[in-house]
Amino acid sequence: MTPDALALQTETVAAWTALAPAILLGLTGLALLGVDTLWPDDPSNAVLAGVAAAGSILSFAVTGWFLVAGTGQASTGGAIALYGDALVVDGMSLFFTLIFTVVTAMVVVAAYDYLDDHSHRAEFYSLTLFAATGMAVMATANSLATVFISLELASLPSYALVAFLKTDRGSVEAGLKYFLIGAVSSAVLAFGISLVYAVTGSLVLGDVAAAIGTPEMAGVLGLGVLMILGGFAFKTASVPFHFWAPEAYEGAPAPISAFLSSASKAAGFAVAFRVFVQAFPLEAVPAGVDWVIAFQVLAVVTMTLGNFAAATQENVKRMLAYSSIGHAGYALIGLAALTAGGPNGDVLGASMAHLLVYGFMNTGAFLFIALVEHWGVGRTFEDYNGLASTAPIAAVAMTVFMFSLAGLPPFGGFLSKYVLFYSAIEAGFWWLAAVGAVNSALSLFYYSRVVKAMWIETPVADFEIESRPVGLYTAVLFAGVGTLLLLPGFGPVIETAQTVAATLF
Amino acid sequence: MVPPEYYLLLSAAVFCIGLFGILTRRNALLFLMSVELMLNAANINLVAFSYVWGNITGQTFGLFTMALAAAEVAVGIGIILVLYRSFDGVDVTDATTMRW
Amino acid sequence: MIIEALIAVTFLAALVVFVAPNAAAAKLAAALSVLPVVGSLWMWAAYDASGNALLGGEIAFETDVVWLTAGGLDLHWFVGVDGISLPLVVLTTVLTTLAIVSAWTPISNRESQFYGLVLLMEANLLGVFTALDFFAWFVFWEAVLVPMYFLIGVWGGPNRRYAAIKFFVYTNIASLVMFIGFIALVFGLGDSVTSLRLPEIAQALRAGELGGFAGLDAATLKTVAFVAVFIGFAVKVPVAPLHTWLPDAHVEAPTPVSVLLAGVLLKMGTYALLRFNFTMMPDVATALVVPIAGIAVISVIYGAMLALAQEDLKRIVAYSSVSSMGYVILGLVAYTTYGVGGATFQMIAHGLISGLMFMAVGVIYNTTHTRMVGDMSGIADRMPVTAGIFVAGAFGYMGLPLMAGFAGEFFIFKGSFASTVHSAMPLFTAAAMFGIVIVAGYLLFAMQRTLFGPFSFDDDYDVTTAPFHDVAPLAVLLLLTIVLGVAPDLFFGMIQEAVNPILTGGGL
Amino acid sequence: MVGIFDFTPAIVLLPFVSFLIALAVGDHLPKGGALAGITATAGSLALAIGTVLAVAGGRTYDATLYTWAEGLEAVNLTFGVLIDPLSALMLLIVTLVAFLVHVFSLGYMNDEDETGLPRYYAGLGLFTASMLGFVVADNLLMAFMFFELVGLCSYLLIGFHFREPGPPSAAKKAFLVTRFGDYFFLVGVVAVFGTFGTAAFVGSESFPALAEAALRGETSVNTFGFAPQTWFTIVGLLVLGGVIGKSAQYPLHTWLPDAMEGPTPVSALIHAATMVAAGVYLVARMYGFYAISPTALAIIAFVGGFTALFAATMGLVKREIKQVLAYSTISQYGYMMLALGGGGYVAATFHLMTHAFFKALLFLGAGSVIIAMHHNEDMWDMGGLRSKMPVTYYTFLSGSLALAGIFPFAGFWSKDEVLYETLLHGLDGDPILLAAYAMGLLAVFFTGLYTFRMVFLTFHGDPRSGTAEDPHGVRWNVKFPLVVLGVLAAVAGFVNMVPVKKVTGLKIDFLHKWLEHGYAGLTVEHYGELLHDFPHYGSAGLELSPLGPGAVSLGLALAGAVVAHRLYNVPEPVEHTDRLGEIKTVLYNNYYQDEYQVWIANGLTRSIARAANKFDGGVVDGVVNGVSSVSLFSGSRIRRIQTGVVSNYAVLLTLGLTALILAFGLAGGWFV
Repeated sequence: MTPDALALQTETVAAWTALAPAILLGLTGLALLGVDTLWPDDPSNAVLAGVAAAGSILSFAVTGWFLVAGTGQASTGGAIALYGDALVVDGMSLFFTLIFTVVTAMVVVAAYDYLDDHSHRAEFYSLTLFAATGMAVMATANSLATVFISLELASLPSYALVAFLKTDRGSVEAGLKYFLIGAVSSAVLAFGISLVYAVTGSLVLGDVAAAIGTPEMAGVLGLGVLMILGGFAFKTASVPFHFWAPEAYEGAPAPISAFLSSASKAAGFAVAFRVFVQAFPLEAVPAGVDWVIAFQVLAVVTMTLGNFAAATQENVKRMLAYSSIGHAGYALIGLAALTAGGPNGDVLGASMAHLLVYGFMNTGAFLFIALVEHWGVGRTFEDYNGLASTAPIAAVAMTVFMFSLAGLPPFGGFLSKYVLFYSAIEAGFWWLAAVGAVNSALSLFYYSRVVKAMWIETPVADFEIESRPVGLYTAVLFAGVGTLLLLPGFGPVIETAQTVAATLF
Repeated sequence: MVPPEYYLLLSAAVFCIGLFGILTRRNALLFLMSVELMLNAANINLVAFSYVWGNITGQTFGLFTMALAAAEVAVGIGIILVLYRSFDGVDVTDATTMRW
Repeated sequence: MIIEALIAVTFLAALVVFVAPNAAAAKLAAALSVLPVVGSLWMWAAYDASGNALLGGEIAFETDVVWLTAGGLDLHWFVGVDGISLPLVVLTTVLTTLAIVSAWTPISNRESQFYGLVLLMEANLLGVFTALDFFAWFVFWEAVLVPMYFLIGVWGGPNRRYAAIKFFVYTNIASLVMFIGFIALVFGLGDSVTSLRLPEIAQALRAGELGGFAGLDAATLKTVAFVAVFIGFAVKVPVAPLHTWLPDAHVEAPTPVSVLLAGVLLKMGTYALLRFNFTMMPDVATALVVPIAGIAVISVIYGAMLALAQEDLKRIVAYSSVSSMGYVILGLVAYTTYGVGGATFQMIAHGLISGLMFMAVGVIYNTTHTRMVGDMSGIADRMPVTAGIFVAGAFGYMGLPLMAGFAGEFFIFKGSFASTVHSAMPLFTAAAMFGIVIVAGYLLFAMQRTLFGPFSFDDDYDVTTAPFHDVAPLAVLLLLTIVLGVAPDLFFGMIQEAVNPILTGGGL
Repeated sequence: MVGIFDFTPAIVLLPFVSFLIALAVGDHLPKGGALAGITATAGSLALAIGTVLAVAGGRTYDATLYTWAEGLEAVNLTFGVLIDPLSALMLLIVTLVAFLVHVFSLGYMNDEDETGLPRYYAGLGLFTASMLGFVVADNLLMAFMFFELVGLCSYLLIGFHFREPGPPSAAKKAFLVTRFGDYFFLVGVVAVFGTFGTAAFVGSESFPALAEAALRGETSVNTFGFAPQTWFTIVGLLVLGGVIGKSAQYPLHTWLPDAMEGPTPVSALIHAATMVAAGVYLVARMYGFYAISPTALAIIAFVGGFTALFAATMGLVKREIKQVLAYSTISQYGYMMLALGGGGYVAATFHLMTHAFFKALLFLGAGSVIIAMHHNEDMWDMGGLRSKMPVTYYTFLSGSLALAGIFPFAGFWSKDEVLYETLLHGLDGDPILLAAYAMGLLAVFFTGLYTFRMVFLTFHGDPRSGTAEDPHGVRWNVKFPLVVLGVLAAVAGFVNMVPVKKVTGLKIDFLHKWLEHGYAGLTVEHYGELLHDFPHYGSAGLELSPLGPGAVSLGLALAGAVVAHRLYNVPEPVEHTDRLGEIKTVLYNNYYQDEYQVWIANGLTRSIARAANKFDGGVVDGVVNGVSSVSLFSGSRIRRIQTGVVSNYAVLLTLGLTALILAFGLAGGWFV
């Protein structure tokens, strides 16, 4: 592998090829539109899903190859900067792209069944792919400008996708709320960026970092930093920009909920990590602009609010929505536990690894919801009673997701949460770990409610489940297997994550 | 020349006006317009300080922002249309089927 | 590799039983569960190591390979046994098999799932008792909860949902508290440890290489961590006042599960206390001897008093477990050969006897369908053999000489009375010993009211002699109890070899 | 070479084997395992006789046979056999009585077609085995363990008729009360280990020897911060707790009368030779440890004397024949304790022996009467049985004379010596001993009274019921034990006629001689030295003729007998208890001892337990559930933030961001 990887650095292959994953996603999106236009009357669902899945899987493969080959990583000469440092391809961007692509793949495969009786399928798939493209670019964005643009590129299709079920009031309402909060947030982000530009006179992260040392206008800088933080908080569904999340996830088509709560959230963290670590390095920021404390506050509030609100839900999908807010809180530890000269690589890497595992288990959980919706079973815990007796395999998978989300062994979620708390303690923030521990203990309560409903309770009415949708099953089982395999296979994941994270500092 | 602080104050004022609109207006379209105001507040800064710093980064980004604002409005109008269809109205506070 | 084989075989057995048809599951599970029994007995026979696995003693059947590297410290797959863990391994396998057999009568739905989960839990328990790397150990430790949750939740009594969730969340919170305390300790050790292997950590801690961490100086950190870890394990033991999950879990759980819960799961707590708190931080333990011994005495007396107030036979035995575990804590904190060794021995003894008691209650329940003391009388008239074994087991629980219970308790009393860690230990011992009177009280009262007197029974079930496969496990357990009571050296020798290194050095 | 002592373990094991046989295959054996038991006890008896002969030949034996727990860097806990004159004598008594009881059971159980015979004989076998194991124990721990097993057997046998309400309750009470005493005993055992590091009875490293050495300042032991004298007294009293429980001394005597619920042969075994004797035997066994503690001795003596009188008075008013015997048992063991406390080691052993014979005799006689009366135990339904069952009558009479202490029956000699020794040492200026003596002396009168009240009511006068008219006959298997014991009750006293020796100077105090040899630390002389050196018994060296005291006690006994004759040896006796007035009720209710003990065990403890249970459910568990419900409640509040109105979201969002900005601005000083 290494020769090819090295080749990417040389002139034999143009450097832009390092963006192949993002490009592939974008092209797939266009291709889907093309199919839609060229195809006589409504194109077959299978073809569209096939193309979308193929594109995302191909992109996933390429990303994986780059990652293994060491493209943009220390082994082959470090990050590849493109277009005047507007974009940069490095280990972290590839790592996140891995998450986006695999989630996208699962989502489109699942959507194959979900969209069976809907129109505008092509739009659905292509919007998904475009959003994924935006996320892939977010991961590589190295300038506040590209950050903003790619973020919008990811967001705009998402708005549409959430409101995809035009006739469904829930979907529309979700889309509206998502859009309005999103619009406000992006305005805040833009204003924040403009303020930072006002202080530093540059948008490229590196130059910003170089320029912020100057103490004058520290207030403006701090204002800008906090507003940027707010913009990212929206993307990651963190307090206080989380309000859209419960409704959006509940109202949106379940595959889209999965997509947003896993991939989109991860994308938010991708930019947040890069921007704050690269543009506002702790060593450089003025004393008054100590954003770590802000993230600590957000992390604690977010995980607590998410878990406590989730504990009292009756609607499984909404419970998952809140729980994904809670998980945003865990992931925020990655930024909250940073210290000047601390084991930052470990902390950030642990957070990234958690997001990867979360990508599997949370996507799987939402796709299970999609499966249940596909069967026309209700959404409350009571409706799930005794589901295991009718659909044992899917129920086993859901059980795995739930326990893994709760952080119980022997599942991936246990290990990633373990390493996350572990590195938080390592960084000296044992109280962050303690809050996280208390929360995940509480989360065990509501996650096990789902398990209890499926396995322990007796069904109120017998389900009429006629179909075993192959796409949904494939996606769910894939996610389940992934969640399981990530326990033994966690070694390379965490090692990669922590190495690539370390290079950011 | 005009001290840069003035630009900041102006943009802040515009931003706050937009924000005020968002907080007070229940009509989805007015809501959108307020967002536009906030984005333009950002543009003021970008352009002004592009001049102050003597590079065009800010202006370029300002253009991008406008384009994105337009795109956003496009999507927004679409959503507001379906909102109108299913909640027969554009009052954003009507859509409250999901809460808590 | 025998340990890996043991765990793997049990896992496979679990899978096989999972997919087996319900009709065949019971017998199949029983048959398969014999394999680990044989394996563990072979280990016991082949065992010739000595010393404490954590303190540089020989580790029998050892395997140690790096699993993965996270956050600077290697995670190892590191298993092995010493004189402390081996008896518990044997206990686990034997008790599981007997519990499976005793489940034939009461478990009548979703059998394959039930027996599969039991075997799954056995595998994890074996992991808990053999793992010597903190991470691997913690994985097994947590993984035990899941099958238990289902076993209580699915096959339990009317209030099973509450009991299952309570058990699940309560013990999970405890584990997390323990986890944070311990990890903080590990980082306090800094570079003096390169992995999470327990021997490495234990020796570093006893060598006093603990540094300050997260703004706490070494001494404070050690104390805080000790308390956190102690609390984490105390819930599992359980120690008053952290015991309230236990009666609910026991009452709701089906008999075979109660057997495993009381017989093995509680031992996880005491085993971990011995391995972590009392082996790694003897200086803190001896500094905190008064509160710890106080808690032990309170558990003994308070638990016994609670048992006295119960009307449900299972609750009686459940609370008396709290009482018996108090003895173990008292023995551990004594830091004498007989104290700590006796505590370890008592884990085995109590495992057998409490299992016996729960099974006996279960056998009676199978025909009477009630456990309420007031609902029945003169059962011995209809179920003489069961009643006889019940009486024998009860006297074992009361600490009748030449039964395992007496050996364990006497060792503990002897060790803690003569303990030098604190001048008040004789008083604590004497106070705790009064438990043997109370235990006699409630067990004798319960037996008089249920087993003896003229036969009367409210319900219309016909109370008949229990089938052979119900009584056989009881007989086996009774036999084992007597054998261990007559010849405690079967285990006590190796236990002492493993315990003695704990008693010297390490700031003692 | 194989000596008789190599078979000592067999003495213990034979009955144990019979227990296993009866338990396993009793159903298929003729007479439900009785024969196995008889054979086993007969074998034990033979071996015991052999052992006694060997000991008479001046040989003794002490060997560790089994290491129960081998301590690494700690003491070993072992089982061993100690054969010296004392244990040999006790072996003989126990095996003999056990053998006779087995034989008698043929008549009492088998001929009466009782059910559950295998269980019965298994119990008897285990009982005998445990007691024998206790007797030969060579260390305190082993003694304790068999002591407990004896308790278990008593539970099983007293509760033999478990289908009736009474026996199980009595069995529970017996075990519970003795368990309460054994708690102190166990603490004592642990304390002995903690103090001396050993619990051996014999040898220079035995704990009595070490204690003596410590007091003489020759060695030092861990006395837990107390003065050695004080600490040894404490330990001694702790062990004494077990003794008081098992030997039914005040205040733990309450279980014994209830224990009469057991089959009569069992009562004979328990009261004459095994369980109750165990307590006194234990004190004698470790007498060297008590002899060094004046306080302990005084307490033993006082408790003994008090119990003797106290129980005797209660025996006066009982209606059931076995009840009378029960209280007489308590009273008689009081005498033994009195002797031990009063420094009369030999006297205590002597009385233990004689009492074993005549009390076994009386119980078996009572059993024979009960058979005759078709299991009616009320003496007021009897009368005039003398002519109907002469063998029973005359043997019973012999036993009664011994019990009452009438010259020249066995009881006279032993009781006389008990009182004499106590008086002698009391006159050294020990008021407590004198008080104890006084009570013991007074008890003699009551003993005579209740004994002959029993005899006259049962056998004399006219039959007072149909069954008494023509009683159910008894067979050889009942008569044989009665005859054997009857003879012993009459003559056993001659082995130690101290007064006669004192008067005539003949060397006929064989029991003294018997107990004078053996292990250095366990002989009468040694105990004499200890008593002289520490409590200073006999230090005044005053001489006291045994005739005076003997005459006094004999006179009192006769007086009691005469009173009984006056009141009850009439054709139509009536209850005279009304003359006692208020005391009558008190006596009928046994001084309300049971009431307060039952109240403590049941009323007080249970209400505390219920309170604890409420506390546990309400507070301890309440906190747990409280935490969860509080979290859920706060959760249900937190989610209310999500009003569903998007404008509110915008507001909250703005407020949140503003709060953040303000906080940081103020903290970071941006606005300066």
